[in-house]
Amino acid sequence: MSFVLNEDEQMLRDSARAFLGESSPVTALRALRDEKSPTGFSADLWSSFAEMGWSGVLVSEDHGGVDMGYAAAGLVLEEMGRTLASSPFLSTSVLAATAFNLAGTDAQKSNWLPKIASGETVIAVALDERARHNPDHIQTRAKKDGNGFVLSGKKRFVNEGAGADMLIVVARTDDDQIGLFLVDPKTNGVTRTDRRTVDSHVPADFNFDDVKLDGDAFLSGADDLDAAYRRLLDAGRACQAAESLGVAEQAFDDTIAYISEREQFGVPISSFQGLQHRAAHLLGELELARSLVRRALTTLDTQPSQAPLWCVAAKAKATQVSRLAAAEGIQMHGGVGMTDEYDIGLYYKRAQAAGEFMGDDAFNAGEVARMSGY
Amino acid sequence: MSFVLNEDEQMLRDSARAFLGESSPVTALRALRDEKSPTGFSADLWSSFAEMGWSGVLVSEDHGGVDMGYAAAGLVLEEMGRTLASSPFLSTSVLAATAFNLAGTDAQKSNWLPKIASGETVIAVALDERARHNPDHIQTRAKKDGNGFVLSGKKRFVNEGAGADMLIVVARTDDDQIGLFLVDPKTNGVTRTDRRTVDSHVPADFNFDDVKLDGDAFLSGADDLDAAYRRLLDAGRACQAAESLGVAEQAFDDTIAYISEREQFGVPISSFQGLQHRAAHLLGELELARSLVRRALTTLDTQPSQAPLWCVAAKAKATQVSRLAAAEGIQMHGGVGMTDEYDIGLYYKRAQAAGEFMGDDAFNAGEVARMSGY
Amino acid sequence: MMSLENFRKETKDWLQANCPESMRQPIRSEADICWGGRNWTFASEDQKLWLERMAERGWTVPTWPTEYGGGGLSKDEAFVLKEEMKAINARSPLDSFGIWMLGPALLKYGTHEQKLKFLPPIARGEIRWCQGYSEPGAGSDLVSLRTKGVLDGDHYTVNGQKVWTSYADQSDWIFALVRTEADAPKYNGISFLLIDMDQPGVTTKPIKLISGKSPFCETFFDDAKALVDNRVGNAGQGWEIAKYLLSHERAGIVSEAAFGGLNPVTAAHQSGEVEADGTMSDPILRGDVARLTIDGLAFEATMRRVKEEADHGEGVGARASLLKYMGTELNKRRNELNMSALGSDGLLWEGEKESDGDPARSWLRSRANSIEGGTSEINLNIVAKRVLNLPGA
Amino acid sequence: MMSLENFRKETKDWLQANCPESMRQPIRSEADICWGGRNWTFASEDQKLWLERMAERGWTVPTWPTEYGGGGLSKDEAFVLKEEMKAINARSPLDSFGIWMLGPALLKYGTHEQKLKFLPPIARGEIRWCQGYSEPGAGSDLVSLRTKGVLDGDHYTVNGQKVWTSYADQSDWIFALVRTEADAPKYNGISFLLIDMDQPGVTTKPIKLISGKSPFCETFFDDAKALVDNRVGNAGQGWEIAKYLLSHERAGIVSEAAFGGLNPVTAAHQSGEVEADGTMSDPILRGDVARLTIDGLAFEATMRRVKEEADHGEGVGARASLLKYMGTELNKRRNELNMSALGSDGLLWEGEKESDGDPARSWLRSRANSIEGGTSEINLNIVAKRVLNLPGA
Repeated sequence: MSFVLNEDEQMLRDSARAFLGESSPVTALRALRDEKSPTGFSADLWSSFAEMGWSGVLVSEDHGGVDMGYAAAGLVLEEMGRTLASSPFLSTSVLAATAFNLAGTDAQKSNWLPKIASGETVIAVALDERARHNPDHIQTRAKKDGNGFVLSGKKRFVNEGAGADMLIVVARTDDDQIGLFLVDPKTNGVTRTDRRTVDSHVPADFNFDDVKLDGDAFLSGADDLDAAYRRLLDAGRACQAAESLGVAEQAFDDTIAYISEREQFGVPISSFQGLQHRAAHLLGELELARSLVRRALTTLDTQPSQAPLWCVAAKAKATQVSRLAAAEGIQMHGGVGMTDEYDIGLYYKRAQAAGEFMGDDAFNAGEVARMSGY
Repeated sequence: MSFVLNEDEQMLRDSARAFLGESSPVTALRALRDEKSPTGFSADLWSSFAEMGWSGVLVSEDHGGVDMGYAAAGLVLEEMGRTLASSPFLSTSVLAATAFNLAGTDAQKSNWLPKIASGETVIAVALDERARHNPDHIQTRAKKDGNGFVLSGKKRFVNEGAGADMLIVVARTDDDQIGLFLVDPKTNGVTRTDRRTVDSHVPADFNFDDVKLDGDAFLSGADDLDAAYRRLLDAGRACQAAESLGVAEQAFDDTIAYISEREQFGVPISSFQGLQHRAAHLLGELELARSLVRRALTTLDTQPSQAPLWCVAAKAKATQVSRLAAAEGIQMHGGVGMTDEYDIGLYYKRAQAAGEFMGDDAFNAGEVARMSGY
Repeated sequence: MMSLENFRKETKDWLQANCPESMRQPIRSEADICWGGRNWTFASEDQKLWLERMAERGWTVPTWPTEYGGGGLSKDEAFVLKEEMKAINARSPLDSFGIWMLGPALLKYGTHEQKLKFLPPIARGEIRWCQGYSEPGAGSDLVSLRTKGVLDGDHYTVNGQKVWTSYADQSDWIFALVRTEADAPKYNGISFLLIDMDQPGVTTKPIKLISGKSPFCETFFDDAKALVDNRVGNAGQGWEIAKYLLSHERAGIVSEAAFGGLNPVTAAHQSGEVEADGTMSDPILRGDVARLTIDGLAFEATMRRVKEEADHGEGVGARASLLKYMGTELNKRRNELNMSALGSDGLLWEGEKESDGDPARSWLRSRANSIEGGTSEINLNIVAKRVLNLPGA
Repeated sequence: MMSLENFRKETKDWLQANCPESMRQPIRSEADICWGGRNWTFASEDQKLWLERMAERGWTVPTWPTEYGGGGLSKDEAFVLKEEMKAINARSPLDSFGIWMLGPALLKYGTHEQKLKFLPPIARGEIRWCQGYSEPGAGSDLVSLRTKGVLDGDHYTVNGQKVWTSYADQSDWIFALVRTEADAPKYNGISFLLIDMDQPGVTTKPIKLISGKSPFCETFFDDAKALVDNRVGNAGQGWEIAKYLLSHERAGIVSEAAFGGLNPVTAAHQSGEVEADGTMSDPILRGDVARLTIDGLAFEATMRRVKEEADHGEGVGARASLLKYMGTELNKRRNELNMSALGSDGLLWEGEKESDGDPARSWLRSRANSIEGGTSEINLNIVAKRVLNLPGA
């Protein structure tokens, strides 16, 4: 485990920064919003993720990927956070790829992982059933039915739900265990309700009303499905934290740039000690978040059994710091920070939504306490 | 209920400030500490509380008191907090007097209330059995035994325990209800262990080992003993909060005075915006604490049924603010704030101890949530 | 004079008889507020009726003198009226910057003629006012105002630009700070002018905010005319009047901020994040909410205390800055915790119902509380200097 | 050169064979620390033996060159040694300001002769050093130093007063900042002098702290003599050397602050404030502790990251100020939560056992973390200016 980026990672980060800055600057999100994009992301951008080799970041070379691991995925997400790039990368290339890697059968892997790597599919993972993230609260049922299953239940705010051609649904099997099921959202009995959120993404609610699934819809390749589910959550948290970190970093950079220019009483407002101390403190918080995110991601890659605590801690910290950075950013921008014209408000919105996904700081702090035994 | 002091209250506050500033300045606490006073308070000062008419602040005129109520008691405690005056006023004149008022028989009232008013007794209320305040955790037992009782159990950190000539012990009776019992600490079976605390007070631990009590040791004058117990806790919290408020106020005043004098880089450090913003914020916190404390005290006097929420809120806030004010005070004093020579460290110590008694901010925040139904 | 008890009884009866049922519902959104003005369209007959009935008694502005359209009530009576309105959930019949800001300024600094001319239409909701203080590059720092008024016979010719003029696009008149004394130093060259917006030289342009639709505009003066008779106070006295009004504005923002709208416990119930016994499901969030409740109670008590002290003659003065700071920070915290308690439900921006997205909009809107009417930083500076008497840097 | 794996194995074996059992216990108090010096009395035979064995290998100062008494280890080897010592809970054989501060200064700024003269006695624990920077009225603001050294042949005659000289009453020599160039402006007139304290012109007086017994003293120079040969660097270069050292001190305070001692979970177990399943009894305190744990993990990871980055050639520089600030604030929070978790047990000051009152003393001591070695405020200023490049006021 190394905090310092190796050469491959450095190249990846540089190319992600250059490419996203060019192809998906904040104006791209504004355009998706203003044209009321039905999916909340650009299909073109998603194709180019494949061309850049990012879509298959967690896919083995056998299946057409580059197999660079979570640390690399986190670097892409961090840069996405910086430009607020909207893309099904987290849901498809991280969550779905992780689900297949951990729980897919050989056939499922051979079928789906290449499609993920090539960017020809968008997969959403349908997880939460309550308003606040709660991975133990799964009431969706997959009842055995001949060789297949019948799926019933509801899922809320499934990220990329509006644009997904395939879902992976977390449900309980007859023995009350967690199972992951592939569900085509166009199957009979699936109802989708799109949700336009404050950050201009389009997650969706799903109702599953006695949806008939074939036997091979079940991701049955794991010895311990519950462990696979927990690992999927860990990976999702660390990677979502990486995006939040990017949001925090750019919100901070924008703010420092703004206060360095804006004058009041004849001097730049960045010369006021009140703001300087808060900016310096914020930098400290950013450093902490940065370290935790990196630590969580590299631990997932190298010592996955040690990862859970680092992942929940990273998610908690990145959520808190990204919200703080953007909130302080608006305050330090003053009046213009409230206008849609400046980007800082968009960072504040994304910090909120990204923070919510897979548990906010309060939820994950509770997990830290639980895992630490107190 | 009025936030503005009436004339009597104003006179009381002015005389308390003048008298304590004269008779019990911070040097008095230092003297008690350095001479290792066995009780942690001065008997002379306690006598003069009676002469000033304060000891009987909650005692009816029939019993020789002045019956001015909790708001008045709070004013005395606030001034005590300002000079760190150590006195058994809270334990005797507030807690014990409240216990008799609420739960004493006529005979007990006639016997004890005049002694409280005249300052000829020191009474300690033995409440907590755990390290953190928890009024539901009472395992001390008072078993019926003929006409009397047999008391068994342990109490921890009983305030003024080292100097008390009489204890009021909270215990469970045979029907598992809360009862209050008068116990002479010199009775057979009572073991006392004095504790010298960080704030130079001397509470004591007590062991009760089959202590035989007469029937009239039981404070049996209340219809609802549990309600009386809860009211006693409310009153204790609001009054302890008043002392913490005084601690916070003087810590703040000392600090503002210090930073206005101390120079760095050729200017008073109070001219630095970083300190100014923190000082202004602290003033805001003090204002909030001040309002809650006053509100809790006046509500106890005029609408006791509405008081519980205000009392726990006041205790939580006064604890938090007094600790913050003293901590910020040390920081703003810089190096000298760490020396015993300056008073600010003594305020920090007292804020901690006073904050702990009858529940700190975390405990009382929990009570706020519980009482508010969430 | 009637005793307070009698006054309370009569008021209760009158409200019971005269407040339409539909005006006894909580304000759910912007659209339920009655702002009045030349172009006002009432949301309902009841809204119109309620305004007329209240205005007739002068109770849209209960403490203003009756000769200027007010109710002539004492502070105590006005408090009773407020309590009795609250008791039946009666809506405010009229909200306006004329009532909150211009009124107090005119009552203190205006001539008798100005009062007679401008106050009654405010009280009756006939003229809607907006405020023109901030300019691009001059928010907290009003000293660098650049909008200029040149004296030209009986009027000033005004040129320049204002920002953050709330509802300027729907307002009839604007009260504005204008630099009229080119040679006077800093604060001394600014006058307080009343300008009719129904003239070709005044145009407005709405500002889009992060919370969506916005009441705020940019307002442009291009050879606009303002009569000298419509200058409040002396030439160059504008900054003094503005300071006086800012403390009124602060108090207004504070009471709105602290008490209105959703709270996290209700939010948790709405999103289903509570246990069967009503306990919030997330224990750590519950702790954060408990600390908010404590500060909310403390703030409520503080507002009450300050009011009582003011009634006893202790001026609020620079403490208004402290209250504004504390109240708005509290409101931001409340909105953040609302969002947390709502979970993903809180993220909704647009949906089938018009109210979908209200919590998010309120949350975003709350960020402005600590910027408008003097930023938190400015207020902390004021407290440090004028309450704590700390020296300048 | 040995491979790291071989080095690890040999080190492990050597430690196993040579570290006395009693030196494998956690440090419980000040009294367990070995400081060395002319007047040092070892707490035990084992303490003496352990120091001698380690000093013989140069492992009291593993990365110093062997010719100056060090171990000559690479950074990686030193890290392995640290890990292996930690694995068996081995105590540090010697702690000293000579190791932490003077050593690095001499290694960078000293002459070969100075290094040969002063470094080996430090490594062997024979000479104990203290630091003389702060003066009354000149803490964070060293520019206003008044202690004066006048050149007089081969020596300086020094007059003045220092405060916060840790353990000055037990130290043999002091390294001090002294104004030697009366005419030079501000920072340029200060020199870095090494002064033998065993002379009549140097006296010390302990300072009593709020946490009780204190390592700190006031130190008085009354015509004290310092050889010119014992000036480190050039005349007037003192401030540069001090700045270099302050960053070392900051790193030292940080690692001590962040990792040592009691934590709130252990504290809750000690005071019995846990449920049968180990959950902390107070849910709101538990939430506060969870957030501390997160920041503790984050800080630990950050220290590791900074170390790795330093190994890759990215200088720590002014970021040391940020780490110092974050680490010490964290340590204060930890101590506050320790006290809360201990409840009334934490309030104990003196009792039967010598360790009674340790948590309270540690809690009080922690308040100094954000004052000594540069206050939090100074560090935030440094970060704002030198890391974020924000302009001066």
